[in-house]
Amino acid sequence: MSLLSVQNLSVSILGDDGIARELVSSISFDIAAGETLGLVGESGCGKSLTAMSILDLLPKPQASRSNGKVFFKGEDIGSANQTRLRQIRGKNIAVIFQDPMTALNPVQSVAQQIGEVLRIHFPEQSRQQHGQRILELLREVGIPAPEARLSAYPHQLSGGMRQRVMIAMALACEPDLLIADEPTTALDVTIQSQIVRLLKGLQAKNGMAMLFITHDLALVSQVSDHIAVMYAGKIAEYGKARDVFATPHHPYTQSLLAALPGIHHQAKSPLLALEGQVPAIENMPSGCRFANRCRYVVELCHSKAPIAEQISDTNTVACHRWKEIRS
Amino acid sequence: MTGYFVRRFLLIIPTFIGITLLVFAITRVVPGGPIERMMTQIQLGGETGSLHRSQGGGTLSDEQMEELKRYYGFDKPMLSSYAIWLKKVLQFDLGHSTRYQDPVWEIIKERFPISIFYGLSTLVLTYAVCIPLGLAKGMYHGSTLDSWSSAVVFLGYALPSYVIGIALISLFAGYWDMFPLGGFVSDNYEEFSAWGKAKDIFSHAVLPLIAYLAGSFAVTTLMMKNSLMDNLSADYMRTAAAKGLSRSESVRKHALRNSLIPVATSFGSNISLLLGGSFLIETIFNIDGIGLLGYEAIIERDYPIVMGILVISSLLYLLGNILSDICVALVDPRIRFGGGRGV
Amino acid sequence: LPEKLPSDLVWQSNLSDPIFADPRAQRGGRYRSFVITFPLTLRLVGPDSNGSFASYMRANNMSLVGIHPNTRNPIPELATQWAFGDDGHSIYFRLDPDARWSDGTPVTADDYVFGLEFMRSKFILAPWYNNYFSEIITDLVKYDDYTIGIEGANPKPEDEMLFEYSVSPVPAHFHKLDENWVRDYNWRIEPNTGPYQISEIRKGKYVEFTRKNDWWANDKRYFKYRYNPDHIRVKLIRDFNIAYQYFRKGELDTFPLLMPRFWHKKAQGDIYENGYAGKIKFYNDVPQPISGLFLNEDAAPLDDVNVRYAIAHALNVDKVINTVLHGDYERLQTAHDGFGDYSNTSIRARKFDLKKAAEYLDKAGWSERNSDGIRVKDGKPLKIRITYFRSEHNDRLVILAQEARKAGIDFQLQLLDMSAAFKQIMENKHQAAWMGWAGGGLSPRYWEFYHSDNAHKPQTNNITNTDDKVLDAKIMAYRSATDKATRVKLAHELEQMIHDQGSFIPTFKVPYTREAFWRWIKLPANHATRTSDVVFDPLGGTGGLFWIDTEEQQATLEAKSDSKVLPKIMIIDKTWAVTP
Amino acid sequence: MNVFKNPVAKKRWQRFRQSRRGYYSAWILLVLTLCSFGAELFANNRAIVVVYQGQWHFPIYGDVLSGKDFGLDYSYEVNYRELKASLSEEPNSWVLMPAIPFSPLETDLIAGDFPPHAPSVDTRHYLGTDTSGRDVAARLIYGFRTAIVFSLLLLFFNYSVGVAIGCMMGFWGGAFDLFFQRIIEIWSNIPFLYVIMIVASVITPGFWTLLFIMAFFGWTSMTWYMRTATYKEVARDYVMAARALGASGPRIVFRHILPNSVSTLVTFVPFSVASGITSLTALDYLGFGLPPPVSSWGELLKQGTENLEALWLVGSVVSAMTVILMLVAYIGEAIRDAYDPRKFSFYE
Amino acid sequence: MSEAILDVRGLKLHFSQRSGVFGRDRAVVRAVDDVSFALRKGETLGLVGESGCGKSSLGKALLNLHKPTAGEVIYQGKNIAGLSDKAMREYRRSLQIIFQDPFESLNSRHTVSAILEEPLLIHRIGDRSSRAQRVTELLDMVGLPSSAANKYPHEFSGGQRQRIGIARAIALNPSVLICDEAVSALDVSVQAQILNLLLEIQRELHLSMLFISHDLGVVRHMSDRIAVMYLGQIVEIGDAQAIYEQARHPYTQGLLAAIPRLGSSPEESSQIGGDIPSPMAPPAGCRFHTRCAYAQAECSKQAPELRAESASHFTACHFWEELKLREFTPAERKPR
Ligand SMILES: Nc1ncnc2c1ncn2[C@@H]1O[C@H](COP(=O)(O)OP(=O)(O)OP(=O)(O)O)[C@@H](O)[C@H]1O
Ligand SMILES: Nc1ncnc2c1ncn2[C@@H]1O[C@H](COP(=O)(O)OP(=O)(O)OP(=O)(O)O)[C@@H](O)[C@H]1O
Ligand SMILES: [Mg+2]
Ligand SMILES: [Mg+2]
Repeated sequence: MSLLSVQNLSVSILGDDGIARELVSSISFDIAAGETLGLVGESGCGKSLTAMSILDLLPKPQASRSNGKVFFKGEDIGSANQTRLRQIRGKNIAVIFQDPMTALNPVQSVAQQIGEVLRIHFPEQSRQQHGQRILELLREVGIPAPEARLSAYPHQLSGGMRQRVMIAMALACEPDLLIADEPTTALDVTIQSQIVRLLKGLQAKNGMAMLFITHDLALVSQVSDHIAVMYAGKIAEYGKARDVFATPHHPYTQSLLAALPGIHHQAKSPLLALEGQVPAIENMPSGCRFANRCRYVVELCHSKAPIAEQISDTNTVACHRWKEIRS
Repeated sequence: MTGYFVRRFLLIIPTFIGITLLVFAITRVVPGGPIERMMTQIQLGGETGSLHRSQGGGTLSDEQMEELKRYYGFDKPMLSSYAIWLKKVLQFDLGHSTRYQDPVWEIIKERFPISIFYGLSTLVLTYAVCIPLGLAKGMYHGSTLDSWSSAVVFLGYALPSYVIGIALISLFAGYWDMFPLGGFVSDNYEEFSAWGKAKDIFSHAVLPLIAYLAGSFAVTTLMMKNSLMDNLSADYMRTAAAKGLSRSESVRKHALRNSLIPVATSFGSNISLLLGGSFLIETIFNIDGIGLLGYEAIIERDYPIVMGILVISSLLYLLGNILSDICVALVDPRIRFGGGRGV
Repeated sequence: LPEKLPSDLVWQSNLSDPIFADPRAQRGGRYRSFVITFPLTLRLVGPDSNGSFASYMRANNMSLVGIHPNTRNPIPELATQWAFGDDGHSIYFRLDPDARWSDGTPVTADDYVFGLEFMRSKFILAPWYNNYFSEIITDLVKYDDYTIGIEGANPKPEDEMLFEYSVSPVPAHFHKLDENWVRDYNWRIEPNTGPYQISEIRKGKYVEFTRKNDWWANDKRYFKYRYNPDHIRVKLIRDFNIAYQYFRKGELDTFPLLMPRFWHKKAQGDIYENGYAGKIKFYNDVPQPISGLFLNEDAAPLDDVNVRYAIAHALNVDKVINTVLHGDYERLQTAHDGFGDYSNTSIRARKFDLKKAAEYLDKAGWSERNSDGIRVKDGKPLKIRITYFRSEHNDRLVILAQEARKAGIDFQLQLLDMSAAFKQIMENKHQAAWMGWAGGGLSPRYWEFYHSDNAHKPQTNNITNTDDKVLDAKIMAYRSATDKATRVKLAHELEQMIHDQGSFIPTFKVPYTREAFWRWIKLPANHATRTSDVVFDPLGGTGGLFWIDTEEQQATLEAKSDSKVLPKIMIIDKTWAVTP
Repeated sequence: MNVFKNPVAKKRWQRFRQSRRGYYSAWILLVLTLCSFGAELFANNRAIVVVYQGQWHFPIYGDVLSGKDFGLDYSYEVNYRELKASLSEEPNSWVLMPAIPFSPLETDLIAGDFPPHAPSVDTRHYLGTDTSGRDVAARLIYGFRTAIVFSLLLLFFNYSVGVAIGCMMGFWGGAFDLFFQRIIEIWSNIPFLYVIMIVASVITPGFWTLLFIMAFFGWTSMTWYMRTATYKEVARDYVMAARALGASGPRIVFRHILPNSVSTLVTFVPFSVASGITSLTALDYLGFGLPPPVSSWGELLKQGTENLEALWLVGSVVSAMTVILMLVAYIGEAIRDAYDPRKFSFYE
Repeated sequence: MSEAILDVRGLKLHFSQRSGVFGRDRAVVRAVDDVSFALRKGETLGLVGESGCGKSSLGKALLNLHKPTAGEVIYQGKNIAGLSDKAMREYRRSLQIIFQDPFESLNSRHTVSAILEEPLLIHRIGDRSSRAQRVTELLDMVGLPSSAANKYPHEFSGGQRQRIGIARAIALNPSVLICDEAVSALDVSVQAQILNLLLEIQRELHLSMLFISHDLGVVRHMSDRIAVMYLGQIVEIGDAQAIYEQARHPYTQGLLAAIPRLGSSPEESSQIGGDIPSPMAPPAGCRFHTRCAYAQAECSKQAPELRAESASHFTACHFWEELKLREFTPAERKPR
């Protein structure tokens, strides 16, 4: 049984004109315990919204979950009340936010911020116990000389250290599920690789499940068991990481991979760029959202939105023509 | 840290000299002065209209004029008088009032307690009302509470404080007799018990405080509301929610302190208001405060007092600006007392 | 003055005039009054000794000779007898041996000798006094402990001499004259000769006077039954309107209602209807302040007498009186009013008359009108700048300006603060000044205001810059005349000449005083005296006549809390009204 | 609305309109201001139209017509209200008076009563008269015109000087900045009243003088905001980009920085307008304001507070002030909303 | 290759950092600390390094947008430090920069045509109509429709905005183009478009490029030569091929190894331990020694100089010769 099951999730955003528009529509996926689901897609396609809507951490009143169900360990947390939700947040499901620069409170020390999670979820423990745990966590995420960092404020830490503080905070209660929203995008490669190793290590140790969001394809291929490729608020392709990268079915996945300047590219030779733009939210096409940029577009694509089709036990793709394209 | 402070404090010196020199020069140019005032009183028969027998006197001789000028210190060129004045100030001597004849410092000192009482109460009450109100308005943006409190706060802002004062005193003191008509304490204040004294001060303070406060809520409340609203949508508020904090807790523990930063910025400049006081309100409520003293000194050309108040208020103003910085630094750890780098 | 007291002196006194206090008067109680600004000093001379509080201080110091408030005859105060030297400008006094300073020391001739020295001292920083007591009062001699002689500069009529050539005693044992005197004595309570002495000062709050129980003059003829309240508390209330609220609440005993707005509109309602408080309008007969519009003859076009006349005829003073002044004030007809025989009552001020104004203006060459209806000459509109410093007078001037437009004159109102306005006027930089000079004295003074010696010069009172040789001669004749009849005749002629000069346009006078008072304040049968400026004056030569009825006070307060109606009190006393 | 070519402005306009309270306030204030510019047509003792013996006259915008012009026996300006009464009989002659047939300067005295006169429809003093018998409604209208024009002009002066200096401080920084900071600190400590007194002793302070004096002191507050804004903008890449293209200092300040700091400026506009009105009123109240007989709210307020029993005085001016300032404050709120792209949101 | 068009010698750029209100006490950030290199005509020099190592600062110093603290920038034989205002304007005309942030570097209040016209206006090029024509031309070059001219920057996607930035930079036909992370803010699909565009322009205009990025894959695709920066200094510079295949400096090696590759596992890509030291207090000696797996005692004392391996490959490491001998494998690295 999957740990987290998201079914037909839609998220709407209230525009300036007062009209609510569905930005994320009908997304479904499952994550099993100890497993990692990678969520990729171009910037602004709705990855963060999807992730945040799991715990109802959407900015109100602009964004709201307009449809869909979220089951965590079989419990419908999508319709749980605030009290129940608060019990789950931080303890069972924890989040690492996209931007460590702003996600930490600038006027509270590291120890205060990490300690707060412990205080909420383990009020029965003493201050000392909390203190111990904080140190342990900081050590675990690899912050050198953690004692000295306890009273530091976020601005006194480097980006990498801040991100690790965020991780420590998320791991404080040993959650069953970790939502990691682009935990490394703001960082450079050397720090990134440190963090990725850390997370994988912890996962191996605690059997924690992970929802890992990024737009770095190479990175996601390293960490994930499964991958969901999103385009304009919909899942274009879903499947085992290895399969998706080896044999991408959706034209969007294909063009993403093709655009990477990789080893096999001749230096200074033109890359295979994807022309055109993501449709604006105000005028989402009623058909396939990728249609305007797709090389394989046919009449049908404009008129009818594709639904996810099973291509193997685990993999699905939302394309009318996936079969033809494959060849 | 010290370097910065030394610089800030050193900068006070030229600014202070600039301020006092300029005003000193202005007092030399303003039409009328203590001597003219003296002549007005003699020749127009003062304020009562009854002139003592001296009116036959007519004009004064040049020597007599010189004598008067010497007495009031107008006999020397502006710069050298200024230098003398400044030297005395450096020896903590603000001179003597040309009207009260008393040392300026004594006169000002006498009024300190009252002005500080009102200044401090206004300051404290402003923050005590504005911060929670701004908080509530920010959290329930767009609610009825928000709109109505806006209306009330703006109304207070729109009404001139002296109008409020007169209205209050006519209604609550004159017509309904709920509060005393004015003054800081009753005439027989000394005879009261400690509790009676407190009650007495309170009953005298209610109306003037309302008049003082009515207009001061708008700016701070809105500042508080806006900065809270900025912080409510900040990412770390989402982090707080993700930890499992309830909304009110996260506002209290996270958003509040951050929202206080802009409010703290204005704190220092408010310090100089401690000794401000509106002379109109002081006149209406018969309060012997610095505002009135300053206004009368200006109108009556009591230059030593004008300059004395200027010395104190400008120093407070300049120090207040530095204090603002300190306040901000206290609330915001990102700003440090030198050395490190901010964000 | 002679070395020895002349033996042929005719000593006079006056103990036969009617008394004006009421034997029913009771002593006791505290009278509560107010001032708008707190006194800046308790000194009687020197800087800032002339504020609103000065009258309290002065009234508490007796003169050598007083004036009977009804008969205007001299009456004894500190001197029991007086005599005039035959040189026409000296005068001798016998002092009352009973007179005591408040510290018990007797008042002796030495105090007068010191008084003159004091007034001449540089240390008191009162150059006008210095001048007066050296140029006008030339000598003072002590003949014995209780006899002195004083010499003045010029011969004068006797009655004037009594007041002009008078020196007040100054307690020599109290003062130490040096350059710090002004500051050192700023708040010192000087021993005085009057009925009260300051007993408490709370700076910024109130000053309290307490009656001397064993005051030396308690049983003297003209002081008996007077000065009744045990205490007088003068409270500082900075706003006149708020002060009225104090009165209404019963925290003040009396309140001046001179201003029409107060008399007609404010002083209405329960406390009067139910008789808890009363109102009195008392007509008096005192020199009126010289108030009006002073035209600067040095400032064109006011150098033209026709323009000055035209302005006078364009000034609709009556309209102001009948509107904003509620018909309460009267037209001041001439500069010097209320001086008894000296006043020339035949002169009538120029009336508002657009035809006459037009005639004069045509004569002066201002015959065209521009598109705004303002008269022009050589392309220049007829604009007159009126300098004034009382914003309360806005509404009066506004009406005058409005009306003057009909005559084609454009009044530009320049409101300055007092100091600035006074400086401008004293430096003759004004065009027209709207102001009043305090009235007072026994006879009009012309030299300061109209003699060419004072014209075209800064810091003089000749702000109209009147410069007329004929007038000069007559003023000098008036100054040196000692015979009252001659003086009166000259005064009448001078008054007419000034009227013809047209540079002063008289405006208003108020020949009465109006006040409100709580029921428990009791007045003598004749309410006040002919020369009472104020009915409820607790001190001074015409004051101290009322008393506080403490039982009535109880009763009134009870009635008030029960809302019981008492008989209404409304007194209008025209005993001394000059114009019926 | 396609007045706004700039889509940013368009978006702001939309947001501005969304805050209904501010939007309507803006309209009301605009209408009121425009009306006050035509105040002569609403409150005047001159007639809008006089037809006398078939001849048309428009006295409001022409030369003064004397009584003689209409066959009356006086040569000063004709009283149109009386003229109307007297012409009502005559053929070919009629008079059309404004709604409030009084000029703000005119003292209208009612027999048997002393000013201030209570409001009355019969006398057509709809808000009564002041203590000189001048129509309160007329004075309110003209006073509003003075006040609003005053504060708008003041705003303009303050902003031009304050913005220029603030920008320079922010742009050049360093010694210039330091120097001007001190100047401003010194400036803001000058006793304002003395300067008015000095000026008043030389010339009668009129509208322009006061405006000038107020602007003389008013510019400082703007400099702080502009300085900070400029500092912020100067560090931004688009300014650097302009520099990289070789743009000169003035070009950067005026073409780049200013338009981008406009939101700071605009947010303060309503509050500046409000403070312009209140400070003029306060000056009038203290007697240092516009010379009488100019219609001013401060003078009315002073009369009102001194004659509390004549409630219509204090009532009308205080209501007028409150209404105007509330309108301004609401507009301010709306403008801030419009310029603040961050939308309110929270997490639960 | 042809001769150097831009010669940088000993360039230093130090910022005295003021932190907040109180930070008037200086803390000097040595953003660029003694950097020398030459940019040849027509070549692309890639500049890589961690975030905050001073790449952008170097780019800005070249244009004198930040006045260099020390050192010389010599453009076609002329030292730019002594240029008059006018000459500086001319200089900036031939040296153009594409800014890192496509959202920040365009004035949001100007239309695209105003933005593109501005360089022409500043340098008084052409009349009204010819300028309009040039704007259309530029838009066409960067692949934007001419209808874009009347739109505002925010109406464009990040990639399109970056193109506007490029169009502005090439408007004056510069001879040197500094591309400051022109693509790193974008996702792969847009990134590819921009890279193609830049290559095309370079071919057409034959310009020299300084290509700044921290994405090694992209740099490799674009560059003829590559310089690697660490904490304000160039630690290695050489032909692209040489850098990628025979990286000598441990930092370069670490960087290359940290790049995640499709289909690899995280364990496969190695990592450099530790944190980047503060640029305000860079470590003494070799700046990298705090994180270097091969650091010796000498490294913390003596700062290494750039030494030549070949005529075109320089490395600033005391021990690169030794490192070269040992074939680099992650397994060999001992954790610190
Ligand atoms: N509070 C909000 N108000 C309005 N629009 C929003 C809000 N939050 C997100 N959006 C919009 O929703 C869309 C999806 O946002 P989301 O943050 O989920 O993207 P993302 O896939 O996480 O992108 P990135 O890779 O840049 O993080 C974006 O177009 C964004 O502009
Ligand atoms: N204007 C400035 N004032 C002070 N410090 C600055 C300034 N600009 C940059 N710095 C500092 O200089 C150092 C180098 O910054 P720079 O922007 O050159 O780095 P970068 O290599 O471009 O980084 P990134 O890859 O993140 O763009 C950083 O520590 C930065 O904080
Ligand atoms: Mg995201
Ligand atoms: Mg950079």
